[in-house]
Amino acid sequence: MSNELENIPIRQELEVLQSGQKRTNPLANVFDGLVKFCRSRSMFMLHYCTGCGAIELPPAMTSRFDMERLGIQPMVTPRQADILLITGYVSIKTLKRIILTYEQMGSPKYVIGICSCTVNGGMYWQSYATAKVLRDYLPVDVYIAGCMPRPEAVISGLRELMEDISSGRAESWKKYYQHYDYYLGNQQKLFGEDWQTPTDIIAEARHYDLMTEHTLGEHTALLEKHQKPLEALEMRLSVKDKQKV
Amino acid sequence: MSKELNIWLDNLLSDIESVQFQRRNSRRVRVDVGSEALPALLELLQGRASYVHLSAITCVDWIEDGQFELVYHVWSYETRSLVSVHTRIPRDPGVYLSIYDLYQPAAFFERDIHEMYGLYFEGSPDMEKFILTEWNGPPPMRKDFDGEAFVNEHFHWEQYHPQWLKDLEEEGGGITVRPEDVR
Amino acid sequence: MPDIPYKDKGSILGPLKTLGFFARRPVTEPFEPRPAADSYRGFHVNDWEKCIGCSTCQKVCDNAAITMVKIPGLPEDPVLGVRNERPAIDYGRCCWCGLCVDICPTGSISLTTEYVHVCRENELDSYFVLPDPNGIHGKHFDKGWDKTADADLVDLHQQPMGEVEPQQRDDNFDEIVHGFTSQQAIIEASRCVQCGMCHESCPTHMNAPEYIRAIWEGNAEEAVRQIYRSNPFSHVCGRVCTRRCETACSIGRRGDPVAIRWLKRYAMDAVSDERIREIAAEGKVDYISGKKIAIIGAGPAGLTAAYDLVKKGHDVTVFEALDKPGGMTRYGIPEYRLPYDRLDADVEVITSLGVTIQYNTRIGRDIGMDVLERDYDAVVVAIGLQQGRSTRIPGSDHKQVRKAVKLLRKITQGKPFKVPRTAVVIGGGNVAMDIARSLARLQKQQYGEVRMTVAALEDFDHFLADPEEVTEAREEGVVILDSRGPKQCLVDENGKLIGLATLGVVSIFDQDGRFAPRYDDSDEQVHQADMVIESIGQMTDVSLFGDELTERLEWNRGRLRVDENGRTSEPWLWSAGDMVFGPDVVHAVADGHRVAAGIEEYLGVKQ
Amino acid sequence: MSPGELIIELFLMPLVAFVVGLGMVLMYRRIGARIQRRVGPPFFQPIYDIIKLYGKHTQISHGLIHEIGIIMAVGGYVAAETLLPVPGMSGLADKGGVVTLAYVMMIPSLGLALGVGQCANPNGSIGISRALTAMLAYDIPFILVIFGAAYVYGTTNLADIIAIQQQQGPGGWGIVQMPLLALAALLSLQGIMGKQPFEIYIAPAEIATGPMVEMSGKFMGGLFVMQCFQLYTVGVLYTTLFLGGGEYWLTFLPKIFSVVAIPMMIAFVFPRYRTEDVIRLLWKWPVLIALTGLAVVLR
Amino acid sequence: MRPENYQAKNHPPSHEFELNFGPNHPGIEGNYAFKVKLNGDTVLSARADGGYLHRGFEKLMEGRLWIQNIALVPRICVPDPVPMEVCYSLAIEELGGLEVPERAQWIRVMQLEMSRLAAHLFAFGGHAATTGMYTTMFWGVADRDLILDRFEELTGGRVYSIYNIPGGVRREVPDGFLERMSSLLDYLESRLPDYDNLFFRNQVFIKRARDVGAMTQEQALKWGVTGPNLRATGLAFDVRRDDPYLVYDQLDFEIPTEPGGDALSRNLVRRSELKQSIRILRQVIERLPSIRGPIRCPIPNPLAWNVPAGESYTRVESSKGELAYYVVSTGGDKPYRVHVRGPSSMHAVQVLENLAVGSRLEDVAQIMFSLDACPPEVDR
Repeated sequence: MSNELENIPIRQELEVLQSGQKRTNPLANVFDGLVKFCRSRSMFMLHYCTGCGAIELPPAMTSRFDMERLGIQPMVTPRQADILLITGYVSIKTLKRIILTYEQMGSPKYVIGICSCTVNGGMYWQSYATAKVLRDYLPVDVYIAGCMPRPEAVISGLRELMEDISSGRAESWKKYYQHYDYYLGNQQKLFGEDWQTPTDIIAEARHYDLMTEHTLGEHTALLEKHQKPLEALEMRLSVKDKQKV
Repeated sequence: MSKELNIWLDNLLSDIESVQFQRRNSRRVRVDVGSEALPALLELLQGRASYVHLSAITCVDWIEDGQFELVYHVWSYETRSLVSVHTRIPRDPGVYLSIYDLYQPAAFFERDIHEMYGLYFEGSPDMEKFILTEWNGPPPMRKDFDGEAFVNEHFHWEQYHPQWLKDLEEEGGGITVRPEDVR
Repeated sequence: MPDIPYKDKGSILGPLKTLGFFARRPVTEPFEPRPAADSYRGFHVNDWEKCIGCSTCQKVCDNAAITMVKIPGLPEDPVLGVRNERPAIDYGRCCWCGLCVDICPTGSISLTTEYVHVCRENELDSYFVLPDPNGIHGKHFDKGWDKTADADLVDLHQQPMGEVEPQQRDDNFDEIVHGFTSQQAIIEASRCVQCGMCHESCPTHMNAPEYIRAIWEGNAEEAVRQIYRSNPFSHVCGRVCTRRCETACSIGRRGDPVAIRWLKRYAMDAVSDERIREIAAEGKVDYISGKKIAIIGAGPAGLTAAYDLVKKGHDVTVFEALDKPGGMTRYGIPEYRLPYDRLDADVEVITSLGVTIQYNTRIGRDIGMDVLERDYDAVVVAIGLQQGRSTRIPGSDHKQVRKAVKLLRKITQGKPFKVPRTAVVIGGGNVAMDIARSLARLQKQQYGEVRMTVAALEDFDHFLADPEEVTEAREEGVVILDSRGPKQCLVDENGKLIGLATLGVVSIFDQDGRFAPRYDDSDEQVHQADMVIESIGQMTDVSLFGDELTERLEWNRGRLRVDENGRTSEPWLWSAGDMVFGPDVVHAVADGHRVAAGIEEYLGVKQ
Repeated sequence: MSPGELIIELFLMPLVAFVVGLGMVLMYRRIGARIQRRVGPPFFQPIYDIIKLYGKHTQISHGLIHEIGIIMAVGGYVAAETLLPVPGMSGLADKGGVVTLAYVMMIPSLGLALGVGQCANPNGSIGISRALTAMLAYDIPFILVIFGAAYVYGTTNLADIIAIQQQQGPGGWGIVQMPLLALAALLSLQGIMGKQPFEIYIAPAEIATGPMVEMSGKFMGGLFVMQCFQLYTVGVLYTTLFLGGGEYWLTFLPKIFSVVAIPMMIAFVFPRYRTEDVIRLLWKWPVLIALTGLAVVLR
Repeated sequence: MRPENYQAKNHPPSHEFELNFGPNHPGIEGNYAFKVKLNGDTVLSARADGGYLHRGFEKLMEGRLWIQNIALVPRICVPDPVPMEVCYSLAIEELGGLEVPERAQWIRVMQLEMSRLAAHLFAFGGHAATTGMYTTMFWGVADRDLILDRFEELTGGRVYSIYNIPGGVRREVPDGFLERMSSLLDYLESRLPDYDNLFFRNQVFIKRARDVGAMTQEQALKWGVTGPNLRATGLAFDVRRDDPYLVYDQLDFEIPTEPGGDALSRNLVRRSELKQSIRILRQVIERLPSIRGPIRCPIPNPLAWNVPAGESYTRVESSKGELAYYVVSTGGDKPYRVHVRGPSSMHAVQVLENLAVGSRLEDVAQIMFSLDACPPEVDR
């Protein structure tokens, strides 16, 4: 953890900034509507148990509550997934992987914060090992309350998300690009200033025309300063015979 | 069964000095032993008395005494009893001998104690971090590490300000006692 | 145990049997959330009528999820132990363990069967909820996890207090109550949930939660230290306090309150008198201010003021008309309730700090007020209520119609008087009980039998005396009659008092709440008596002021008018204790502190 | 057939195949749901998935070869559809033949191999090597079956094969004529479709869906489309060879759906074999059956 | 858009390469990581990496009151939380000298066995899923859910029941609960043949799981294996019988063993234990109505409860193996030290690493699931 942590930022409400242009072609609007509808009806969920709330996902997925009725399927890699369920507390070690995973998911992507722990630390608020307020690090679309929420609550949350997607409200993934500096800053505060991920968010923001004045800032400058040729995330695993004396 | 237990414990006492034992019930025995005699005692327990299963190694930080207490819980499948061997070692420099050559499960426990307490075990096969690989702070389970203070220093909390609270504040009410205040 | 035939080599086609499920109905539940089980732990509701804002839920919450919020408009009454605060719950912390429900002293908080709450990122404020009876979304859901007797974590029963059996106690003045053993005290102290209601309701705001905690921790000295922060009459208060705290105690909402008085007594008894003196002396300034203060009356109010002022380095002299200190605590309270050596111990603490008490010095007779005004920087009058009120019924001027206060004083002083064979006490307060029980003891000693009657105006539902006093008095053979209004004292032709006639009470107060008893004339009883004792209240004797000062002072319905600091209209004169505020020890102590603080402020200004 | 008609057919046949394939995907998921005692996805779920995947904002490409690989994978099947005669349309069936079809059906796997190789994900590489090994395994019995069928019908032309069977009525269907070969074909069908127990190459629990591991957006959508085509192709091929092909859509559709339903049902009640077990099994039983069948027909 | 700004690594010309399992991987139980070095399909070396679920439980518990920790402990093992509560409560009861009423002991046994049933259904469901047999998982989890319904009814919580507190249990058994439990047991029993047909007698599965991750009894003892995994090597050891707690010594049950020591045997042991748990539950249902009395002994006010100084080591047989709590009290209102010996701390690290070496890539996930290793127990 870096020493810069003294100036913890006061949380600001981040807004999705809409680009001014509106599509005028009615056909395009119909097409957009169709895509949105299909997005809402076909959500691939990343199969990642980040915390204990994940124990209620198997019931929600399987026969008793059958998420597939809503078109939700588990997917095993971030590339294929649309929704990321943060099921409960995130230890700092896991949070790094969650951010990697999130950045690798193809947008539009949605994050669901399940359980108390994703909101305000939950019952592990005293723990040195868990991150407390998830939305500092990632934009979250929907929160589901509970410790842990029952499968029915999870499904209610997912249906809420479906409504948001089809009505075009669930756009917080854009925030990650538009306010990247803020999120990166919080990540750097937790992980140290040399924190970096393989995904080049700034380039993606440029590519998808999501750059705003909040995308770049002091934290991204820090990122560029520390940027080094990327390899796969180091797992700090050495072969067993290499022992410390 | 407990009779046999008596016999070998008596034998044991003759072998090692500085052993105190205390029977709590028919299946639990507490043995206190000096740190230098512990490996020998465990070897005897394993070799002579069939205590082949190392259930756990616990470390307790007695910071006021400047000591770590190590408790080795060994179980015998034959006599169906559990012996807890207690020993104390100085907190500083915090180095002790591994019992990996006697009990292989010790590897995990010793590794765990090493990262949680910073107590180094000589001869343990693997003293690398396992859980706290991405943690730079002090060994967190030590009593002198104040987890709550650390959290308050490094994290901030959700600042709720819902409408009902705003209304109450207008009327002169509002938050009086925060949970942090009563801890 | 091959109880299952899975080991025999099944056919490769065996699993195809499963295809039969194709024809079966799915087990899938419908989308709508099912109703949860009867004791489900869902979102909170809180019955605001029952909730007293004691914040016990906040203390038991392991997740620091509960915040107390002040809600203007809700009742707030420290005396009744009600705060206008209610718990608000952070669902970003809560883990729905239900400990708050199990420990709630009032049983107001409970969990419902509602469990779905979904919100978006910008609506996250909805995670911070002030539970009211309507639930998080205002929809009705059945209660889930609720208080049950099994789950209750509050210990509703006090530790039993050992007492001397009635047969052993009814003929002597030995102390009745044994006091807690240390183990009992720790268990009793552990019942406390540290809500602080007692602190707020106590007239002198004793740090009861702190000293109870200290007792629970086994640290009686710390308890004494906490006690002496606000009450130098702790031996006394540990025995005869009116216990406003226990009325307010949140545990008492559904069960017995914590025995705060007995705990205080335990702490005081557990520490030696020398050590108490040392503890009490802590915080005394090490300089002498040079200010002189006179206090008239060595009762609790006066001595408390003396204690506070002497600790500030002032030179304090207390003038006492009688030959022993304590005032009403000595002369009004029988020894079986408050042994004199304990009272002496309390006074000794104060005198050991440097307070001088001049006994047998009656102001107005031995020394004039003008002398005090001249010689001292400030004067406190704390003379209490030393005269009994009279019923003024016909025959009450008979010499065998006595005042309870005077009679009690006589008993204490050991002055001889003829113990009546039969006696009737008029009144239903604690003083009535005191005199009745004292006389009963004397009767037992002298005649071997008790013939005491108490005729109280109030009925038993509104009785003024403590219930245990009533019970104990009955155990000792005192007959207590309720709803009896005195009509007249009957005197025979020889001028000898033969009894008291009483009437049944219809009502005590009129519509405006003024004292105006109405009697049922048809319901008349005559109680035989050699002596009738009036115990219907006391008043003060203000003759010490002298005419000139009495003229100068401002009065309010016969009482001295004082400001919020207890200062009279004369800048150098303060008044404290029963003579300005209602009659009990702890109020007097509180008053003493108040006056001392006022004097301290005044002296500071004067400098 | 005029060139114009041909072009329309060439356009229509893959389209029909796609639509029918979507139905098959739905059927697959519904069968699974039913056996697993649940309701299953809504009717239009397969098309929702595909539209969603094509509608993703982020389209991550791992390079030209990656894209070509997916185009090959889908294109291979599109080409295969034009070689498969269906009621009313025969497309290129006259010109091609069952052997060409067998070759064309390998293209998707190879294309996938190319594309996945570009992704540089070890899971993908392992997956694709497993897929190619599995292809080796199921292609042996499959080729034997094709060989036998061609021998029996005396032609490799699919249109002719259909004609021959339809002339003789249900008694002349391949399944009656050469039941052993039909059985062997059914077993290798399981392999071609890549369903349990021959599903090791995607094995999520081991290699995180293998070839699909780096696929996202339209590439994943391509694979979903490919799956539709694949199911359709194997269904139609089997129907053509052994079930008398299609006379009318009304009889043809039930036939192809029931053909693919069999492997689908089996898929949900078996775990997956290891790669070497796949080879051992597919080279043992289907090949033995196919050889026996071959011996019978050759006799 | 190109993916990441990474350069494809040039691997040295070798058959050896490294592959990460997890933390985000369906072949991993929970959130755990595992790195294997492969030569072709064979695992050369394996290395577990934990800590993704680390919350510092033992530290947290030192900062909370004795009773507050009952809400915390079930979180240590998510699939099988009840043994955690019971074991922690037993430890405090031993320290505080509390006598648990008999009725509470029987209710605890009931919960423990319910939890074992649920955990085993989950465990072999998960194992089946690693071999591609999703139907078993769908069934297993759905049937487990029926047990969770009963938990909800009994305890007010589906997964984290927080129902045991030191001194007993928190609520009386609801009316009609035992009847409903009994019919659930009938249902589960009737489902067992279905599971046999689908899974345990499935020749493909048997072929897949036989000799996978096999260990001998000597190895198992040397590595500190416990629970069903130890019983699968032929040693009939069960804490419930050999170090009895609660009222297990009054119950009639058997300890199933299997000789193989491989993934198949471990699953078969679990399958047999289902039967035994049902048997125990039937006995409890029969006996419980006749055992009357309180369900909790009086405990002090939780806010001011000083547990007498001392230490206790209590063991419970969880569905994963030997679970133990070592609790030290210095006479304060909070524990001085709590050490959780999760059964998986052996299985998920050492045993898994040892068994993985020499196995095949496709079996690594199977080994982990067949050991029923539960990462939160390791990370704590």
